[in-house]
Amino acid sequence: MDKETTSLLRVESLSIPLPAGLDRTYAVENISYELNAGEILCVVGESGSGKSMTANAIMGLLPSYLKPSGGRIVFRGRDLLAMSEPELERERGRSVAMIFQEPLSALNPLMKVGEQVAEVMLVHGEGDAAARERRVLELLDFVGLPDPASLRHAYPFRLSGGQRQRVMIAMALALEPAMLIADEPTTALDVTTQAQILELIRRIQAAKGMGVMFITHDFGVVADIADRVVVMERGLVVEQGMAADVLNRPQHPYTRRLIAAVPHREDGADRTDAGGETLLEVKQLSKTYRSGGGLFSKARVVKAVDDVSFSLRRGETLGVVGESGSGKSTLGRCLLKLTDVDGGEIRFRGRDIVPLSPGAFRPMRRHVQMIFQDPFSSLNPRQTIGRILTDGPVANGVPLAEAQARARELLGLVGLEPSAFDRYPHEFSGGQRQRVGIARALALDPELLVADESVSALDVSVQAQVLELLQDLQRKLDLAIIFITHDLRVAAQICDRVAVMHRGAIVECGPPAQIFDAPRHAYTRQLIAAIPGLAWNPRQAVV
Amino acid sequence: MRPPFRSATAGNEPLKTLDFLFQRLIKAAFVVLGVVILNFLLIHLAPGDPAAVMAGEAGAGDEKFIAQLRAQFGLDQPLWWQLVTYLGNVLTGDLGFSYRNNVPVAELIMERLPATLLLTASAFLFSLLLGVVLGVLAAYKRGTLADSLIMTGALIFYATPLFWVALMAVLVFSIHLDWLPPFDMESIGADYTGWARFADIAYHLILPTVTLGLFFTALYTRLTRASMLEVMSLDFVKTARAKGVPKARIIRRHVLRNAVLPVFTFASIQAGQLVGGAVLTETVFAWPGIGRLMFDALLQRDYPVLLGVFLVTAAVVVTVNLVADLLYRIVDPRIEAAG
Amino acid sequence: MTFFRRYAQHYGALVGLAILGMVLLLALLAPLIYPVSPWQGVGEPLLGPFEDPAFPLGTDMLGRDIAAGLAYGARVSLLIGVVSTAVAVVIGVSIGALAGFYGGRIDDLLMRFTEFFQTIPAFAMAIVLVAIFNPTITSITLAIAIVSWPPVARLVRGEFMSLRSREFVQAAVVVGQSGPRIMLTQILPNTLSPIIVTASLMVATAILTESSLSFLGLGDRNMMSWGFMIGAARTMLREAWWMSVFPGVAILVTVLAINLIGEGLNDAMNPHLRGRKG
Amino acid sequence: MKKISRLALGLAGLVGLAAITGVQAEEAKTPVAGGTLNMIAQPEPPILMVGLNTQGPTLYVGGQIYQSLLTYGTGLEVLPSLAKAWDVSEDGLTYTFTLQDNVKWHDGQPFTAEDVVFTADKFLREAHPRWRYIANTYVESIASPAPGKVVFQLKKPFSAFLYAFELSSFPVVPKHIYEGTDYRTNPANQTPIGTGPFKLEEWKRGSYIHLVKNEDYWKPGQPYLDELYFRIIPDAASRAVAFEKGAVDVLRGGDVEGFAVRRLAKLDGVETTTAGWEMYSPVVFLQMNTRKAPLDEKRVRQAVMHALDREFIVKNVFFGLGKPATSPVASTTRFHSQDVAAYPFDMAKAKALLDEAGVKPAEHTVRLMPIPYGSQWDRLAEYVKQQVEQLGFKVSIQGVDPGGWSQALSEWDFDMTFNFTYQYGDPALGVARHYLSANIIKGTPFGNNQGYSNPKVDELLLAGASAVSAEDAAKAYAEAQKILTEEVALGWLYEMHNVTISREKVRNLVTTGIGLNEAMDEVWLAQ
Repeated sequence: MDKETTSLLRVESLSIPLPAGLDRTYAVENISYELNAGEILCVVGESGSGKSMTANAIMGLLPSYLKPSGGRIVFRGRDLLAMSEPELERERGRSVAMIFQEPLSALNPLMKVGEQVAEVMLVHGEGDAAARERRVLELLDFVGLPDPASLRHAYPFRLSGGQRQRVMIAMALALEPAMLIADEPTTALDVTTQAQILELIRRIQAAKGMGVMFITHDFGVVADIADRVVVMERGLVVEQGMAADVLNRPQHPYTRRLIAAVPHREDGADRTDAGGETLLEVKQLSKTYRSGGGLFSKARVVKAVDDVSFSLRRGETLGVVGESGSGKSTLGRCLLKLTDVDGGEIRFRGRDIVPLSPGAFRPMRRHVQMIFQDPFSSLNPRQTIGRILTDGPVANGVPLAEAQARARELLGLVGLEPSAFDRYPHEFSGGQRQRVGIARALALDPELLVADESVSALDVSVQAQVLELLQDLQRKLDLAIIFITHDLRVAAQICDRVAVMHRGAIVECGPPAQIFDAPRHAYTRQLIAAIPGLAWNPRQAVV
Repeated sequence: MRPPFRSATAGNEPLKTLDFLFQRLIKAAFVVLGVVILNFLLIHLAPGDPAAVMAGEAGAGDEKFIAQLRAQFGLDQPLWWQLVTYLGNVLTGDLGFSYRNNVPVAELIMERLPATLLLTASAFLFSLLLGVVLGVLAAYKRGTLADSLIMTGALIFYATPLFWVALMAVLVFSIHLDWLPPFDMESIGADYTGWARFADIAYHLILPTVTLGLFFTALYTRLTRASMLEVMSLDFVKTARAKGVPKARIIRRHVLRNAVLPVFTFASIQAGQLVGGAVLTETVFAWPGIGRLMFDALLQRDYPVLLGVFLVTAAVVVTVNLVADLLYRIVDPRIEAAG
Repeated sequence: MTFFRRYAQHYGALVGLAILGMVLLLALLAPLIYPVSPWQGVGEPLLGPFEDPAFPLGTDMLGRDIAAGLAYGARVSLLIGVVSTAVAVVIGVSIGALAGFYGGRIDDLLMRFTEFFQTIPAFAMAIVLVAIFNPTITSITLAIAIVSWPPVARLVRGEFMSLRSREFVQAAVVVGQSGPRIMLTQILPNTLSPIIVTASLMVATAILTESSLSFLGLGDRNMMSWGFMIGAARTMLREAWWMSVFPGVAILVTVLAINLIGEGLNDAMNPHLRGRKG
Repeated sequence: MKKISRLALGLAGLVGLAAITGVQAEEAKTPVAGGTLNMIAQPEPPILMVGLNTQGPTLYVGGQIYQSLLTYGTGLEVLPSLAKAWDVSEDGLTYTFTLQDNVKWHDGQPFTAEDVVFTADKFLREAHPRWRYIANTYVESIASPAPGKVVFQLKKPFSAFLYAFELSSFPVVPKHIYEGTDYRTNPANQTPIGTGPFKLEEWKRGSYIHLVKNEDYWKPGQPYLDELYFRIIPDAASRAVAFEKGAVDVLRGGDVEGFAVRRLAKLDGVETTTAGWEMYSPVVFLQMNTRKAPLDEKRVRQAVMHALDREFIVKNVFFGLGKPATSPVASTTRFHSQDVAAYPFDMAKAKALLDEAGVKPAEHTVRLMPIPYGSQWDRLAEYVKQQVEQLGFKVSIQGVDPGGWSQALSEWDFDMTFNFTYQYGDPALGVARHYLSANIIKGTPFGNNQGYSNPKVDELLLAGASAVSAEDAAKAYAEAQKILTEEVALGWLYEMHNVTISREKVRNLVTTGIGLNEAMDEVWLAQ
């Protein structure tokens, strides 16, 4: 096979050193892979694997303090690393285009979207104004945006996340480049939107015959779109090959570990007999947000939680699943009285906590605890782990010495070294911090845990460990857990029952088997259909 | 159904703007009222009896004379009643009577206000324009000699007392070089009209403007540079680079507007501070504005004038901020929707 | 990288620290170097710099040593700068914290109150306060504090608002900590860096304000300060330049040094800006 | 009209100022009409109505608009103004004034004896504290027996009475405008109507006051000047620059600070004189509150006087523009006596006096309140502080603004402060008010605020005022001066020399003892 004719891009022994003083010397070290015309190559890896770094190196967009120290990036026979800035400028946008993870921040907030799309053509001297305008309309239509004629005059903030990403894609397609680099383009999007964007990328790739380099951390996405896969770990390429091979017959231990950790519904794992007495009963709970409005204009009213009722027994895990804006997090905040409630009842151990004043509720707080989403912002960076774990008990009247002893005990329980007690959060990794967050919640011996997207920010391998820990603790402590997540796969894996939320309301509730296998509500069906890699079962991979 | 996207015309944005205006006007009125009450109380609770001061200035005065003065200016009334009366009068546009000059305060202020507005407005424009230009230049040429020179200059003027600059400016440009007039707003007795007068005033305006504006120029230079660098690190700049947009165009078309908007906002909030500086500038340059009027009124315990100046200053500052907010809504499309 | 190493990378900040250190040393040692009061005439009036080796910076119209004035003036300038900033920070932090943490009506009320103070030009307000309550070191310090706190309040409010919604604060609510305790132990420590940076710049501004007040004749007459020296000398600017040039340079250099330190602190305390400086 | 020859005061020699003497006599040939004279009003006057405000700048500008019955030469000789002649009866009780003919107010109304009667009997009696005192104490009746004649009938003789008709004491106001109105709020105060050589054209506050020639002025062919501008320049250094740059032609004493006077005097084409202040002859004093310990002790006050080097003050604080004062009565005015207690600079003696009085200075903190009239006064305070601290007292300077100073002094809330007094030509008018125990009243900064009280002094001062013959008056005043200096009723520091600086082209600028307050009807500009 003649590589020079078929390969579009070859990365050869690329190394990019990091500035001194960081935990490793190279961002990427001696990596090589290639991208052929007309294929989708997925570069997959966890955070810090260096997967985005190579993309930036290809585009010549590395920050000034990072300079490749060796290797070549050969694009259509020419080394991009050897090109001057003006030469690169001519290539960017014309023959190589790129889309990014955050579609809002990637668009200039003060420039109309049509203008931003047209600018690609303008700076490359393509067509006259009228031709460019026609092309913009064409492109916006092509990427599936509604009403291109008026949408091109809109500013980015008026568009939804998915629409913005479509604009980015339209921009990338403007000059029909030979190669498209997509850096986690769906990570910030809801699952249904993600499915649409993935579909769009597949479609345009097929239509234009481009080579697409798709960077992601999600094996589900890989399963959906990849022709070939490159797996990266800490700056090194550990495995590459055809998608089917890598997904189903991973060779490298790291790849195997990753695939094993991908959440998936355990067949026949539904626990129908979970739990005992009813601990929590929510009746017709509602919460409305109002914004803006005045004498002349109407306020915007959003029903974040709309007439929600459910109950929860001891030892049971209820999954609350929904997309962003579905009201699932507001529901969690309502249960913890972190926000006011507009109507309904929250009966905890038979007592309605809605009418209680903050002062009256404070003594009850210890029974209902929360595990937060972001392991980086959920721990006070100025306090030691010991302090973080003892603050709660001390506030609830436990003597300090006793609280400290208990804290050390808890550290062991969540799988951390006792020495962690005197250290600060920044000395720990994300997964470890999330363990601290769990320990903090447990320090008060709660009966109910609300976990709000508690594993969403974690890399998949860490996610699996934390989920395991939670399940383990639940069994030991007979906890009731409300598990809020956007990821149906995770909910399916650990929950006894799943409630699907859509625009503030619970549209469907039941055991995972029922939700997955016999969804009754159209929205549930839509949601399930959008799960990336639905057809691929990681549990069947040869691990 | 949800609209395909939030169109600019489909929503109730024009009504929102009305609402915004209405709310801001109420807020502005409230702030001005608050400023007046605050100052009224401050001034009247402070030691220093204006009647005694007036009597002293008149050359003599016995208890009877002081009592007569007190009655004449309503100073014998309880404080709250004085406040209510004052606020009532202010609502009808009556700012009271100057204790010392025996003329209505409004007249006195209106006579002096244009000079200060002229001075502060030109200092504002001067500092903002020059500051932004220098800041952009420094950011564009980051790390070069030009950058270092601009930023060193900015640092120095940021640390130099305004009055000191004024004194030195007079010494150098008026006395030694004899290029610019050291004081006054126009050539007195020359009776210029039309363009000649305009040119004459502009000529007299140069030194005070530059002096008053230099500190703020330094400030805006620093802000603009920092803001430019921050915007240059944002994602959409990377997008633009990925599109193949050359650096100069990125700065011009993408970075500049995004970077300068916050500087403008900050500047509009700071605009009022120029009046404080004007007290010093007007003193050195014999500029017949309200800064000096305020200082004189203060030293003479001419409280109605002092209060009037504060009222007018607050009103002007609040108006400037309001106009800035409205302009901002026009320039930055995001604000409108945010409400 | 540690804070100090990051700070030390900032060349200007080191220079600033060195200068301020010298000024501080001068202020502390003033009574040792110049045991006679700086108000005491000690030489011929109006000696130029180096005319008499005993008075390297010359003397003023009453024969007072300019160098001694500078040394004692450093004490006043730094004292007023630091104390007024401390007071302003206390006021600003209290108001900003309450407004930012509780939000709603309390926030509205406090922010309107803050706006009253922000609408009046700070320097004009300072003049009025000092004049009405007579210029003493206390009234000057308080006046500067009173006009300087609003930006701190706004800064702290913003920080509190954003930190209040941070998860570790929510966590503190969830574990049952009381509001005041959360403000003090959870949020406040996390707002210190921007407060320190702002405060350092406020010290510089306060020194400038004090000198401007003195220039207008609103300084404490018992305290030798740089602004006072310029104010006293300015009418003689053309005849005895040294009387106003040296204190002017002292103000400039000190304020410059403090600004440099502020910049250095800012860079060192906001590590995400790292790499921006050359 | 009788021409007044200038009296050059040798005092100028102290500072090396060239006083303008008879040099002009030969040059001042024929006055030329026309031209604009630029001056400075500092600080900006609050009002130009001289009857309601007698501050320096009001008199300076208002003196061109309003006139009084009499004026006074540089030797304090009585000269005609609106009164062309006057007659005093033998018993000193009847004063008859004959008014000028054909005088018109600026609004065209004729000036009559009724205006003078109204001014003296109604307007000034109500609005003018100094005249009120004179009128109520000495005047029996005021009447106009015939057109053009005004007669003042006194209750008892008052030797200073002829000196009470100067501009600041007796500006004549128009009856037809003020009668029956509230004088202070009369709108005409903003558009002053006088009889003077110039009329108010425009007053741009904060900027300038513009006066123009009164075409109907009662002296035929005068004034020579077309326009006067009084510029408002709040900063002293800027005022000096204004003169240098030719923007103003005349600097009044106090317009620029002492140091600048020296420099400006040396410029080409510039003349200076200290003449024109004889009527006022300001004397600066340290006012020590005799109610407060330790200042209630005479020897402490004496010690303070010995601790102050007044030569140093004149030379270094006021740059030579003055001479040390030795007595309450200025050496330039009548009844000044040399036979007084003297206080040479002598620290040893000062300390000895304290010991003698048994005062332990370290136990006392004395508050010193500088008069807020400019930087030289601040230097004076700093010097006094420095000297008094050398005696062992602690001195704390209280910075105050004019309002605060005026109030603290009026309320007697001070330990030490400075002040200066105008003499008004006769001790009874400008001097006695600071020492009479009857004048220990609150509400004015220009009374006996230090609380000095000595019945013997009261008696002597009243005797001097009522004396019919000058010899009797001089004798009484000399004795009073001796007692006052011995008891240090006030700490006289120095006699101020106010220097008028002008361009050579300005002729006949200073012609009388009230200097620039005099109507400038004879001033002309050489080409």
